Amino acid sequence: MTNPTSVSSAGSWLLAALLLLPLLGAVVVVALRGNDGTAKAAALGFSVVEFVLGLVAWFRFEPSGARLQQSFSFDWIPSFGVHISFAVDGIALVMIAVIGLLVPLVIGAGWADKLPEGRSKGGFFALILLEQALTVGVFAATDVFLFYVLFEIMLIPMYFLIGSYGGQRRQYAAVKFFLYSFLGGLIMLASVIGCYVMAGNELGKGTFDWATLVQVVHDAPLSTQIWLFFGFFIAFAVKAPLVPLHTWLPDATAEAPIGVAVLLVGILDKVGTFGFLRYLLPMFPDASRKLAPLVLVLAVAGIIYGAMLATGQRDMKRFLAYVSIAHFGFIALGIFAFSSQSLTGSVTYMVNHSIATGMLILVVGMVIARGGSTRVADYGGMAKLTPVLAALFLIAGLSSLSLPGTSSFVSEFLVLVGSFPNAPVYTIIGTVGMIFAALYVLWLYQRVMQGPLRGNALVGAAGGPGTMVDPEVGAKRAIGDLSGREKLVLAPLVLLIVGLGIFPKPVLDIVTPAVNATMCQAALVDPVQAVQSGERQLQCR
Amino acid sequence: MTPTYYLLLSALLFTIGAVGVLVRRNAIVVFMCVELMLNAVNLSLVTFARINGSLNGQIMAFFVMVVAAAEVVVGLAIIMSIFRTRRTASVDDSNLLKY
Amino acid sequence: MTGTINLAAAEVQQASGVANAAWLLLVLPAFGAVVLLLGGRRTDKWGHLLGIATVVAAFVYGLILFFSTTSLDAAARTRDLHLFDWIPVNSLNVEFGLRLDPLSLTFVLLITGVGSLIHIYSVGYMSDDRDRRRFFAYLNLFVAAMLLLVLGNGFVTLYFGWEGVGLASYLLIGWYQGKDFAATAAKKAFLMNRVGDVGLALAIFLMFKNMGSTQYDVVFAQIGHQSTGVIVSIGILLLLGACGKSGQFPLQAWLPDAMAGPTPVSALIHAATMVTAGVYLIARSSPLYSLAQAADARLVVMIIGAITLVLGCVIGCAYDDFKKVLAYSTVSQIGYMIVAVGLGPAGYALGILHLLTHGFFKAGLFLGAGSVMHGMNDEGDIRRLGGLAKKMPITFVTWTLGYLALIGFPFLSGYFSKDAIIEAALAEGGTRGWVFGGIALLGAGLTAFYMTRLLILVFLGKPRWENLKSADGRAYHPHESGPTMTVPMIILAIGSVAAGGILSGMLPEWLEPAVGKLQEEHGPLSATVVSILTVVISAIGAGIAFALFGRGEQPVARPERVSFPVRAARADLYGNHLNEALFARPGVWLTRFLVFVDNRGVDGLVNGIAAGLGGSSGRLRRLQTGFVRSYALSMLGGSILVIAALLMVRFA
Amino acid sequence: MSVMTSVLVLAQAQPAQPAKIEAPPIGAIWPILIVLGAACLSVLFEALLPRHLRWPAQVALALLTLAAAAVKLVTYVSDAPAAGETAMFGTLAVDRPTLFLWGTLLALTLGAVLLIADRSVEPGGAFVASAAIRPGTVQDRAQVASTGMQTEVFPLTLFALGGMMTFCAANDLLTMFVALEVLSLPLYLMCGLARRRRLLSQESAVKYFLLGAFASAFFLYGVALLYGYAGSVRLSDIAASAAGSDRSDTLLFAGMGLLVVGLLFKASVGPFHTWTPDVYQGAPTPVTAFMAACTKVAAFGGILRVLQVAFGSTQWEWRGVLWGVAIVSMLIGAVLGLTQTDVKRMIAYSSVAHAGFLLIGAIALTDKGLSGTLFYLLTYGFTTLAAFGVISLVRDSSGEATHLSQWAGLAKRSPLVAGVFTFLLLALAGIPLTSGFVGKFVVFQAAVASGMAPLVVIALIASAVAAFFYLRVIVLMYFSEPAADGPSVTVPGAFTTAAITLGVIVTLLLGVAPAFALDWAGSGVFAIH
Repeated sequence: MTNPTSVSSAGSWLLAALLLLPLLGAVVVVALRGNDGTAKAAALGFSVVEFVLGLVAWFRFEPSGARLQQSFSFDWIPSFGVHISFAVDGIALVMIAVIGLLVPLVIGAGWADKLPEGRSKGGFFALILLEQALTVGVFAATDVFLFYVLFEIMLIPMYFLIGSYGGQRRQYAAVKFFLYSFLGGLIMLASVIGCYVMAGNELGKGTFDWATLVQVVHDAPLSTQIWLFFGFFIAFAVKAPLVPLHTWLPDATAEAPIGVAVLLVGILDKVGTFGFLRYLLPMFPDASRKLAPLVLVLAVAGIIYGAMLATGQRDMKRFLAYVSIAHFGFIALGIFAFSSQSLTGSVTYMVNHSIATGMLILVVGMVIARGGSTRVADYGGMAKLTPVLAALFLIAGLSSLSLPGTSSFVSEFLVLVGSFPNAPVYTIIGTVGMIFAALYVLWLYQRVMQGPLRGNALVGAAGGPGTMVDPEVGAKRAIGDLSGREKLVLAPLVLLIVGLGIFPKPVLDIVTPAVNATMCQAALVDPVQAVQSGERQLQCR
Repeated sequence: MTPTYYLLLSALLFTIGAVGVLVRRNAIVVFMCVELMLNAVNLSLVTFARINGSLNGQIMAFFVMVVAAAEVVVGLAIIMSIFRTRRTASVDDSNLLKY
Repeated sequence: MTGTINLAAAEVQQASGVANAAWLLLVLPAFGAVVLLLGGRRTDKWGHLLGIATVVAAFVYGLILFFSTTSLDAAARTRDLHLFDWIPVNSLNVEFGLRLDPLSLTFVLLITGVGSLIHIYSVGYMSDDRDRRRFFAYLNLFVAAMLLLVLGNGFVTLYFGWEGVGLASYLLIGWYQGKDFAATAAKKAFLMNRVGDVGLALAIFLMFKNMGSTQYDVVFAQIGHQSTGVIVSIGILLLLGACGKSGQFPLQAWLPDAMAGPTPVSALIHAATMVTAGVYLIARSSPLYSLAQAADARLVVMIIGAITLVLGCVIGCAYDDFKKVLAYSTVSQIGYMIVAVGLGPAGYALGILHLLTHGFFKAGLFLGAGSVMHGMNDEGDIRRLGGLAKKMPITFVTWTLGYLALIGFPFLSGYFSKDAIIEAALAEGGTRGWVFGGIALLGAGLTAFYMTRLLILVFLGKPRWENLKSADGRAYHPHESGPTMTVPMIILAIGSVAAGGILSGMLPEWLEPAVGKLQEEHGPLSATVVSILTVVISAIGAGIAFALFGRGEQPVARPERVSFPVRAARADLYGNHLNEALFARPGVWLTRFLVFVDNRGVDGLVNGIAAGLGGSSGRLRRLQTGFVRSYALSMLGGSILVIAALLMVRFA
Repeated sequence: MSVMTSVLVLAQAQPAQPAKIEAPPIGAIWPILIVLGAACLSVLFEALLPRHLRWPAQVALALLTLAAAAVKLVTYVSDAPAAGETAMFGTLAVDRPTLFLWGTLLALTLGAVLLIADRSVEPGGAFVASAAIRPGTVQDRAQVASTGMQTEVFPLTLFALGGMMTFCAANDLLTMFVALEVLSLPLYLMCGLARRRRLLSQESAVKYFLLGAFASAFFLYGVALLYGYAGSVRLSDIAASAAGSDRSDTLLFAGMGLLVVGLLFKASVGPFHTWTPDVYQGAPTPVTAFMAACTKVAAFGGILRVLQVAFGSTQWEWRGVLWGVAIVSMLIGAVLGLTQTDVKRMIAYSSVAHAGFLLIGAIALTDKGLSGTLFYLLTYGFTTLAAFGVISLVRDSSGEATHLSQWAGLAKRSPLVAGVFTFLLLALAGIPLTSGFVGKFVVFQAAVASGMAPLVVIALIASAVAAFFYLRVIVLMYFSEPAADGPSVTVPGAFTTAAITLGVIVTLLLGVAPAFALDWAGSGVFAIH
């Protein structure tokens, strides 16, 4: 079976290209920002090529091969043992692929958005490409120092994306987002330093190499582990976000432009849960086990709390944020329930949440673009005017409530079925969360899409009360259904939602070996062993 | 009479100087209080030289005097310029820079 | 008892021959749905035909499969068709496979058969709707999901279909989405189903935890080795799932509201097929429920069934809405089935038998109701109908046949299936037998009462509609429906008449590989006595109805000054009030409270810290007074502190 | 040349046999000699050259001096003994940290001199034409419009630099005291030389002077007490006595306390920071830049040496107290910075917070702590220098527009300046890929390694709080609409451009590729003789 620390550098050029291409793209797009059209085309071009590269990386990845593949490394700060080293395992790879998928869609979705006065499309897309490069780096970094650096750096483009291109309260939201994450990151820095110092004491020379640190730190005494655990945990819990460290997300999501909200929820936040898997479990196995109940409480609290608050929101974008908080509760539940099923479920949840919630956000953005308001109360009966939009809204919503047949079901099922043996009570509460999920999704769908026409924009478009025209015909003329571009943006997501719902094996095959390796590193054993035969059994070398 | 009394006297003078800096308003007087503190130190230095039986302390006292003199030059120049501007030497009147 | 079951579970063959193409059953209707949904308006012209064609094709294939199976040995009739590994993660392997056995094939025929008829019926019924194509897409989607539900070879594939039919049901209940009540009813149906789904999901988790698999073959092979606690828990959780889908107490409230959908939907989904999925689930899990350790779970099943049975009857007596009366009738008939399958080996086949006959006559009744409403400007208030027998003769005849079948008129379908259940319940023996048998008998009487009331108020008596106008101001011009609607009704009526007699003999034996041998036990009363008793009680019920409603004029307006039982029944026996008071309102309050906590508490804390820092900063900066002497003071103070601390550390 | 003489006299007092005096080896201290010599020459320039020649001559002399000193430094470094050596009879220790600090000071002073010399941003330079002119008078208004400037600022700068270099090399407390005064007195004067807002400038000079003198007295009293304790003011002797002396420890700790207070004052560590905001705000911006960057370097150079060399053996007694001081400083800097409305004042409070961070490194008392603090000083110096350089560019009709509200929407007016300032602010906040992050990292790393993890956590929280006020400026510049009559951004001349570029490049370089500088900073430890 996989050796948790084995590394293969075949195909490292691919990873290097994945990292550098968006960076190059950002530079080119900034250079072209004088002309909106060229800048947009360039941004889209770069992001599409990046996506293709991501696919190539996916297909060149050998699930049964080394844990870390396509690796490359060179010295950065030799006196501190800092390297610039990147590699991917199955978990990182799927996340990088998701980034590659979402960015072109976000660019496509933002194609015709009106930006605040004085801001250029080029700058907007360049920042998005920059953010892409940094997030790819975060997932691929195998040097903890490098990871930290990228973890903090990636706040900056996002800060500007929210602050420069966001809504009314964008300043507040941007600063809140930044400070929250930055504080979390700084606390993590303390732990990073702690690990480094431990390695220095143990090995004679400090190192930041992830695999080495795992070896060094995971035998540390429990009390030390707990302190170090908390440093990382708080950073990741802010990013994920877990209740009660979540309050930046609704503000940030509400104020961010739609595409940025997709990146924020779909990619940036995943770094937190990715960190749980990549750093907390392997490096602090004892502390993870000890503190699992705490995390589980926060996780299920998030599931219920996020869901209830989602139903209580009046603003659609805030609604989306709370929905995500509930979903992140599931991811955290799966990770800290310590079975290979639940862990695999969490990883696929990360992927599927990006796809499903990403789509939901994009769709809501299209609704908002038509109704001109983010308030739920300003909508009603849109399905009559925009049936295609309504259908896609429903698909995204159903995926969000994890209907079987959508990809989210596979992950939610895995999380819950895998969590149940180790954490039955938490799982039961989490399962009850399914009801809430249905409640908030269908509530929003009903308010926005069903019932009679409501809201100033829609009724106004219909010509207002008392006009001779059939109000629906009038409104239909004023508020069009999805354009070809919008359909093109959503189509890949729908395909993936359904495709991975029916046939998730390609993702599972890539993720499971990495999860198994993580389980081995954390010295975790599956609570349910195979009944049919031993071949599916988890074996650590 | 042990040297300790000189040390106590020096401490007392230093304290008087310090308190003077705190309670006096006139910049010149404040500055004189600082000089008093320096000279209190000189007394200590000399006393310690005596106690230690080496000359170093006394030599140092000379250094201090020289430095104090240099300080006076700079200090009076600054106080002078502000006095010319404000027609007062009260340090409390200079509080444009605050918070 | 367990021996035969485990034997059945162990003897799963790999499907071969014609059965290899069983995936067609899923793909055909799904293909139709996808084409119709993606095709958009381009498919308007021929969309309904495609919908019908795919379902009929599935039916034909189902028939071929059925006959190819009957040609096999009884032992070889249980077959698995592995399609692909769906969710394989280490020790968990959720297969995507089909279980082809007598039970699932029976359902395949029911679903595709009734489904085909209702598709055909819908062509006429929905002819005025410009979105008819989409309606067919949804129906196809439903058929596909329902087939997956019954064909899946594991609990997760079943769950897939389970939620899939829920989705189709949601879409179709909310068909008239411009109307708030339809949207709300759809949402309510989905939510209450989700409550049940949680039970099903938890049962699946328990299976994985204890048996390491969720596939039927493994689970049924292992279930005998589990502790009683596990078995009873799984049994009750599965029942919770069944309650949700089948509208059983306490999750019955959504089904009557679901009548907001178009009538063919009510017939297909909310009468004949989907709502009986709970019965299927329990019959499918017969290896579990048949265990001796599962006796408590079976008892709970029966109690739930019995409560629902009575509940449905009682409320059915009070409603004035044509379809809602039928809906509550469905609720109560499913109660019968649940009671039957709760009996264990003595009842699985009977439950399925009643399910099938009910599928025929209830679908027929709904289609009849649809036909009436179609001809009456969608009027559903039976107090505004009356005397329609002459205007709609075919509808009247077919409906009446269905009615007779339902109330158990001798030698029609219901007579065979319902009597058998009552008899089996009585045969349970002891007090339990008397209680459940008694309730079942009482239910038969009530059923006869409310159905007769319906018959009288709709088809007989005076045409009260003559002097009325419908809500949109049109006068009523009742007329018989076209052939696309009447033909299915006729076929279903034939089924209602004959199905019971034909099936009651063959079905138990045919189902044996799936649910075990039907154990006929003899209770305190002989079969003949029970039959006579049932018929008599039903006749009494019908007679009372005639006595009350058959004579004299019926008021068009609903009498408001009525006795408490009627008021309670009209209020759904306060089921909705209970839900409202226990869940909805506290939920709303809790949500508001949490929103407040989140804004003021959690976020307030964050902003409070920020404000606190800012405030203290604003106050502390005042210490920077600008007076040089105060600076000196702070320096002196700091120095004293530092020195004092140093000395304290040194000398303390 | 007072330092030289003092050193000689003191040295004569020490040896038992005065007959053996030889000419002191001066190879190691050429940089100091060059700087101080040039300072004297510069005074002569002031006296002898005609007014119109002074500015070019002074600028050329200052730049040449710095270049020559740097060349001497570099040539010396290449063959300097690794363990360091002492010069001037042991009064100056020229060891690796000293050389690093000298290099840092020379480079920072280069930047400062460029800012001081600039005459394009403010026509005629940032300095008053003649310090004798009274503010508010007709002459004052005339001098604002004139192009002349008080070129005495150049010799003053060089003297201050000489004092700083001596200060960080000083191996005994008397040398240190004299160096302290040599670096301080010119700075007091320079603060009062602003061309505009002269009242504020003079006020800052008075405050700085009075408080500085007050602090010097503390320092000196500490020296006296330590002399009483150890019988010597040489750092190594004090260390030896602390290890085994029969004198009362009261003398040791009281002396140390007073000494340290004097040093902390110079380093603007809270609660001895009170002068910092007022002086930073009031002083001419180039001087503020010089003061913020170089004084901090020199002061912490002294603190490091005193703590490590003289008090290393007693660290368990005093370390806790300095923990407290560091915490107070970080919190004061971070919290009070939140509500500042003046950019320069805000950076002043930032410097108080940074002083707290630096103190953490200084009390780590390990090689890592030493090298980390040295590196931090390097990074902080350049970032601050560049930041004040940028501040000097944003002006309206009445001079520099330092009120934060005037910075709103700056990014629209001048994206480049806003971008550069944003970068510098991020560096001050310690965002990765800037030198500020690497500096914090190495310091905190050393602190954790020497068991100060809780202090590091507090420091990190303080960094997060401080990040808020940096962000606030970024928010203002980027996300706010510019005021209609807001300030304009002056296109800087070559000097200021060069200074800012220097600071920005170093900030970036040390953030991205800090390896070489870290190696320098860690190449050796204090020489203890």
